[in-house]
Amino acid sequence: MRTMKVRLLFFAVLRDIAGTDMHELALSDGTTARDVWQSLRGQYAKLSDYTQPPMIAINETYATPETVLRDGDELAFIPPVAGG
Amino acid sequence: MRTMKVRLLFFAVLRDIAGTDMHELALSDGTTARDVWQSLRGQYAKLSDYTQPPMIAINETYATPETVLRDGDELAFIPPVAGG
Amino acid sequence: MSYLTDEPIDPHALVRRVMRPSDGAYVLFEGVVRNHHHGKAVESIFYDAYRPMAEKEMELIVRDVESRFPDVALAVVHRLGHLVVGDSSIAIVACSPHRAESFEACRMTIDRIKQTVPIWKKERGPDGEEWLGWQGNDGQGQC
Amino acid sequence: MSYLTDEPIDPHALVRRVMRPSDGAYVLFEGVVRNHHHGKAVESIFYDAYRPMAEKEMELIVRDVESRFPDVALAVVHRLGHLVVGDSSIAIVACSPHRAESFEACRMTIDRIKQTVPIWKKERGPDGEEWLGWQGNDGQGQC
Repeated sequence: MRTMKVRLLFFAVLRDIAGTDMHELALSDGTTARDVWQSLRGQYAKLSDYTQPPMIAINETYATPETVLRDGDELAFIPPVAGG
Repeated sequence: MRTMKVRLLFFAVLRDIAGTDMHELALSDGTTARDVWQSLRGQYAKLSDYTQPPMIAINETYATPETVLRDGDELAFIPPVAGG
Repeated sequence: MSYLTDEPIDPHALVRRVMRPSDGAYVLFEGVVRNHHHGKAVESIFYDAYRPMAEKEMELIVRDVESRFPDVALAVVHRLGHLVVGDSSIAIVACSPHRAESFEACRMTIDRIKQTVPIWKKERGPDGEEWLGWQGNDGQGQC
Repeated sequence: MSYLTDEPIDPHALVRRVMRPSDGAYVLFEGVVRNHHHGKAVESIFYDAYRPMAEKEMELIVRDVESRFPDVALAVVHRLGHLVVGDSSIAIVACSPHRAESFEACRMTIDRIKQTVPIWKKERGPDGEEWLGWQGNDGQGQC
């Protein structure tokens, strides 16, 4: 199975939880955004209760959790927005 | 029959038509705002078609055409307003 | 708070006068002399008023709108005299802790000012000049 | 027209950028840091953003609202970083020949920006600091 590289960006509360603003992920083909969220829940105790991911952006555009990632994608989980 | 003094103010198009911004009127008791309008229609040809008076203010407050004037009142006919 | 002026309007001074530390939003409306009206070119507008009555009517409106929106503070200034295209004739500021009330109060205030405050305008353009609202005009004075 | 800034907002520069001689009205909305939120005292707010996406989303909203109100021109600026009580976080100007469209377009724009633009705020007060919208917070970020 081939692997691909995906940049995972962290913002706001997620950056505080992750302690970083970016992970470089090496993922196997067919990985979805939801799969990445599930892996984060295992990695960070503060996320373990969040069975559903927040909003998702792939390459700066909103996407669904089931979107299959592609090599070179930029992925971000978007906590509830509070602009304005 | 007693007479009373009423100040009649002209604004905007009515000031242009009357050529003045004020008349001092000597009116008989019982005269209404509508009566004053009817007299203006006789006085100024440009008003003769206006059988109904515009809005009326007595002492800086809106009033009805049937209001009976009192000595010392300040009367104004208010052309359609266009503030803002 | 409301008043008439013969000077250019400084909307930011108005905002500063009315904002409180508890306010999270303000809405500022300005009416501006535009270069057209009902298809005719406009160069300038002369604003006339029955001044003491206009001040009373504006203040009645401000107090009534504030009573309908208790969290809102309002400030209104209307300019009179000769204005040219681009000049502001009126500024209304509504501020409140949350934005919805500011939008609603600001809009209600301008709508009501246009209905009852004794202010008039004479538009001047290449075709001459005319008092709005008289003799077949639309009487709306919309801006 | 829309952009992000790290500097204080000059709403009048924004108005001047967007107004046209045919416009008879503008509506300016500013969101301001207020001293309370859901009963808690607030001293300052840190605004964070996914900057390139926030810029894209803001511009999508601006273009969509302008397409719904063809007579309206819009300008939006959102400030990021540390803001204290009284500072403006966002300014939206809508201008149009007639006022109704400006009110509606301005309000639609702020409502939609609050729904989808990836900007976040961390409120700081005497009780500590907190990202809005996470862990039982209201997620509204209302202003």
